[in-house]
Amino acid sequence: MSNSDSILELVNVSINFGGLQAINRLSFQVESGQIFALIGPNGAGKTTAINMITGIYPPAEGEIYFEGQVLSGKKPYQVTRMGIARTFQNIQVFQNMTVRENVMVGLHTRSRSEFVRCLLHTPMVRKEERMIRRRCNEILEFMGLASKAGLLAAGLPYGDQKKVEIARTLATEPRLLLLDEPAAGLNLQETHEMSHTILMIRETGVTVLLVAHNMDLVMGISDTITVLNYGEKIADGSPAEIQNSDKVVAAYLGREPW
Amino acid sequence: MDFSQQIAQYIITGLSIGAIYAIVAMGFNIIHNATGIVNFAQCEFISLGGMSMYTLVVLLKIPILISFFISMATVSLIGALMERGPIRYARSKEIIILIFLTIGLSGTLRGTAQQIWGTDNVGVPAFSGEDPIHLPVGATILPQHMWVFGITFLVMLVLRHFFRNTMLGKAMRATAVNRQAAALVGVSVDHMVLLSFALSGALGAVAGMIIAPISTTSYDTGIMLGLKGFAAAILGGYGNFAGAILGGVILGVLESLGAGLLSSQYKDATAFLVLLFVLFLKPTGIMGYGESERV
Amino acid sequence: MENRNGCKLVDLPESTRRKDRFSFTLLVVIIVLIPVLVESKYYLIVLNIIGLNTIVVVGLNLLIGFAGQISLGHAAFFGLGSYFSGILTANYGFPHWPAMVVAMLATGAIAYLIGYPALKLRGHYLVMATLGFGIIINILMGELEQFTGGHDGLIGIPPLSVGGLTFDNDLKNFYLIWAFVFFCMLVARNLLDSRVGRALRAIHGSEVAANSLGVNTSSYKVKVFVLSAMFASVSGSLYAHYITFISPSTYDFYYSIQVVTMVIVGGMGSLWGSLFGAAILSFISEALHVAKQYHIIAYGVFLSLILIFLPEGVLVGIQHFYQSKKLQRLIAVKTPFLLWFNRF
Amino acid sequence: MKGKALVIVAVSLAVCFMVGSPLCFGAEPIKIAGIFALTGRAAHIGTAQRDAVLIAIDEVNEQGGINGRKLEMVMEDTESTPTKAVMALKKILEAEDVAAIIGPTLTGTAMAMRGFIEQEGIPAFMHSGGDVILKAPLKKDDPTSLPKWTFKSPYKAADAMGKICEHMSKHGISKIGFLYSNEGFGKDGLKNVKVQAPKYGVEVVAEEAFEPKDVDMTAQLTRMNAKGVDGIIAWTVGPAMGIIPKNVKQLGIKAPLFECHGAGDPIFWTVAGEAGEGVMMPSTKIVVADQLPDSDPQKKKIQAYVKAYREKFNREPGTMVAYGADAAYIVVDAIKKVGADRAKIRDAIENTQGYLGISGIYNITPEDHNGLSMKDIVMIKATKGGWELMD
Repeated sequence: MSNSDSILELVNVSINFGGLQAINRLSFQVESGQIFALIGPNGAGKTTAINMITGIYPPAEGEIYFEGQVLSGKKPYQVTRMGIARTFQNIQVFQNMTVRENVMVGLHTRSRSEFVRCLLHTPMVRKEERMIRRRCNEILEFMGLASKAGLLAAGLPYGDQKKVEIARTLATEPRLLLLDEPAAGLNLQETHEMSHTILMIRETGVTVLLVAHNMDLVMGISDTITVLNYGEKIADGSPAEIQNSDKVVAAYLGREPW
Repeated sequence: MDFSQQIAQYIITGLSIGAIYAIVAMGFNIIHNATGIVNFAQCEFISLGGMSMYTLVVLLKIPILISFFISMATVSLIGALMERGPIRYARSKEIIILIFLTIGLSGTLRGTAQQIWGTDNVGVPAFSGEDPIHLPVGATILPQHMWVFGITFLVMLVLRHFFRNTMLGKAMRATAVNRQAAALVGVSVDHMVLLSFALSGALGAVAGMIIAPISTTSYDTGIMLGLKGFAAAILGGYGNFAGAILGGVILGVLESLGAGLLSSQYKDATAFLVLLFVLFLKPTGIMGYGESERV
Repeated sequence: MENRNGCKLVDLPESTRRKDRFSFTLLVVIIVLIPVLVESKYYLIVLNIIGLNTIVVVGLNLLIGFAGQISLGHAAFFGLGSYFSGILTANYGFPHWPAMVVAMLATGAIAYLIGYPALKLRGHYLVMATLGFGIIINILMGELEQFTGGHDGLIGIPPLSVGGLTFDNDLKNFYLIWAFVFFCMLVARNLLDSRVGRALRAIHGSEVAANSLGVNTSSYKVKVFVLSAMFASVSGSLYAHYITFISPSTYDFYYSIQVVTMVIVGGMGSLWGSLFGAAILSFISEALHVAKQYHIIAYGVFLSLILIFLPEGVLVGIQHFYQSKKLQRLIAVKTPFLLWFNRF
Repeated sequence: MKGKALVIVAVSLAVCFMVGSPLCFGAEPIKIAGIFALTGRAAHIGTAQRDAVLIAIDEVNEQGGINGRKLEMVMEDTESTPTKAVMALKKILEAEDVAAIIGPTLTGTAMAMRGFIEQEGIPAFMHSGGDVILKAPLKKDDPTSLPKWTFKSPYKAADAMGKICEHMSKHGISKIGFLYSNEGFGKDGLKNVKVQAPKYGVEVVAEEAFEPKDVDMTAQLTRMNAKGVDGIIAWTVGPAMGIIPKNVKQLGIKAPLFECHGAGDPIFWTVAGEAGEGVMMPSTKIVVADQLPDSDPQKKKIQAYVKAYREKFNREPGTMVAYGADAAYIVVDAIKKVGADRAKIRDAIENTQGYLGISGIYNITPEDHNGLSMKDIVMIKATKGGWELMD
């Protein structure tokens, strides 16, 4: 069923909330190693699509495949363990923890010790703790957060909180990273840094699916773009193709082109 | 007495207890809607209502009708003072802290009531005689039960009108849904919270006063009623007024039927067990809406 | 139920482990020294009750303060520990240590059965479900007379013993109970300082984000609920063997409320706060008896004042107070006491 | 910041209070511990008993004390919970040199304290209702290990129940319903009725329970009535003793209503109101003192006590008061005889014979640490806001 080059494939996926058709028969494929962008006006169903992929909402119909395996029906933590990680549109940093600890939670899937072992602090736990701390430091270094590692996440500026979220997802060692509005609320300088970060992440071999509103960011770094409106796909193609699509302009401006 | 008459009696009994639970539940709901907390001092409002009715009617010989309104006003003043003082000055607005603050305040009120009135249970005369009324279904009921039904129903109508049709009521609902947005459109959130405490104080007092002639009253009568009222509010869907009525009635009838048909020793256990099962099947109560988490 | 202020203490990077070791050593020193200083059986029983409450509160804090889930039914688990231990030893002549383990496992199993559906509930609904469960268990303690002795209580529970040493007075029980306190706190600290502990705190911070980072949140919530029930059960067993008589009124919902109050007063999410919360409230409720008939009012006022002015918990609250610049200017010289205090 | 300082001051004050033990002056008084449920669910009984004991002690002190030594009561509150009761006990034993203990109020608290009292070896006169305090062995495997130091003043519930059943069989009542509050006292009654009723040819056809704080018992009564009972016994001392007569009246139940030996109390009328008319109960003689025949040896003593109680508290004493008073008087009497030595006091109490108490004539023996019998109980009927002596 699934294409061997594509890391993620949606086939005729639909979902509705109390009669409102949020996503209608959506299909697309994300090629491995790409930066793939999902764009569209407010309420187009972009975040809903991400929520379905990550298992927060099960799709009403249709199938989702990740590396050839069926995703639909899996719980979020299972999806993550398969190699997909995500960030959130409304920041969901653990406010009650430090930056380092936030990232350490991300390493949860990379360690095994369960309740009883942790209670007794067995040698295995200690060994894992050392591994977690080492990995954590590497990631903090990579994201440029090393100097802020000991600070409480709640006190960080918005841009840094976004970085913490991304660092945390990288810790799960995903093969596919879903970024929900990574540039929302960032200023020009920060947006620029964010593009750089995303490109760097792609360099490490991670496929990136980007949901965004901000055209500058998307057009600058995406390989492929899919445009949603009212839960349906209205266009896809390269950034250049999308920029020239009448339908897309119409969707964003809300009227027929003249 | 044949079986159908027994059943009728169980249901009538259940309804009359349920009406009390319902009115208590509405008191819980009002404060929940304005602040998101569970106000455990609601239990004390019930006791205070009953005891102040006793003081006015039995000790000071003031007519029942006048006493009723004086008690209501007094307890709602206590509710308002509670909000103006401790609740407002609490440094943390975290829900769990405020809930336990109300537990602390409730202890203070209960201790004070014990010092004022002593520990004995006292009776309060019924509003209109004690001659039982025989219903056509074969059940009997006291005139005071009719007052309980009537007043609960009236309270429901008044609250319904207040929240639907008056500006103030609408402002309170707006506060409940979204504080910031309500403040932005000019609703004084402060006043709404104050009002909700005063209103629930009045409701607690009403519950305490109408049940006192049936159950007698003391400085700590409110604890059990309050607990059941809270259970009724949760069962119906916390914050929902129709749910409070439904929850109260279901709980009351369950207890009564449980005692009459199953086992009177386990009647409370049965009621709570049913409550648990309802929650496990419908985690937001019978009429509650899901609190969806925005991601 | 965010924890905004109490978070400072829960951070346990490498350096705090050393401070922690210091605190644990200090605890041992205090435990060993107290009986030398305190001879009164009354003060010993107060300290023993504080110890028993601490065990329950530490377990409960794992649930409330760290995982952010509330339970108003812990009196039931405390009681189940007492009753399982009591019934097995007094009625069936079971050896007491194995009985205690059986009690712990059985309580854990019951906690799992109730926790599995209950922890799907949120906020006040979870409060009500646990409250209702506690009441049901309390009713059963009174009704299942052939096992529990009903409302007359269960008599003749033997004291615990090790080898030839029987824990049959306040002093011996002091060492026993506080050894358990020490062990329970150590174990709780271990848990918090591990991937599981971080996952629990993550659930408190944002359940959906924790889930999306690979934490099986629903399973963890149930597991920590079971764990905290087991803590309560151990404490309940120790109580039964210490007082040697148990009856249902000890395990009513007032006790559930009391232990949650201790968690909050001590500071949600603060391990050492649990000890302080249990100690302060158990002690104050006794000390206020000097106010004669007004002690209930005094306790209510005391509790309200703490919650109004020190919502982050007494330990953290006082710590903040001592660390505040204003005060440091005021004292100018850091006293040894301050130095000691800051080590927590 | 100010707030925090306030709290710290409050805490330190509390600690100071705690450390500074009560200051005592004067020639060494003899101390007696009074442990009552002054707060919590049994506060209404505990406070009445405290008052009763205070009168007895004041009386002795007004007469110049015992051998020139005044009596002093050291009071503690059990908060109606077993754990707190044990703590209160240890606190008193530790801080004061008390000769004897009076109290506690509730059976549950008494059971929790019992073991420690026996261990310590201090005479304790309790006024809790449950017979189990005296009957239950201290060691599970040794049925003869009955308490040595523990006594109790209220009638054995068995005797009170026997009295009711005797009355019923005399008046041709044979099928009864038993309604009890679902806690220690009520359950104790249930056990007793099952033993006593058959002795008098009375059959219990319905057993129903209610929770102590319930506000309505019509469901239980309806079910009971449907079984065709011709008599009802209600066993409770809470507010329910007023609610039940109201419910009986509401349902138009014709079967006569009997209540327990705690109901003969002025509270009965304040909670039951007019509906209380005609309810019967076993009682101590205290509530019908004036109706007793002059030949009754207790009459004068009871009348004197009632007068003292009225003067001091400006209200009518009830049955609970009598129990509290008797415990105090017997202990005081023993001290008068043998001084403040604990073991001697215990022996003196155990040898109390023919003691004219308010609840009855106490004949305490090593086998019977209560000493009252069915003869001391009278049946009374609630009539016109007061009590009428029956039979």
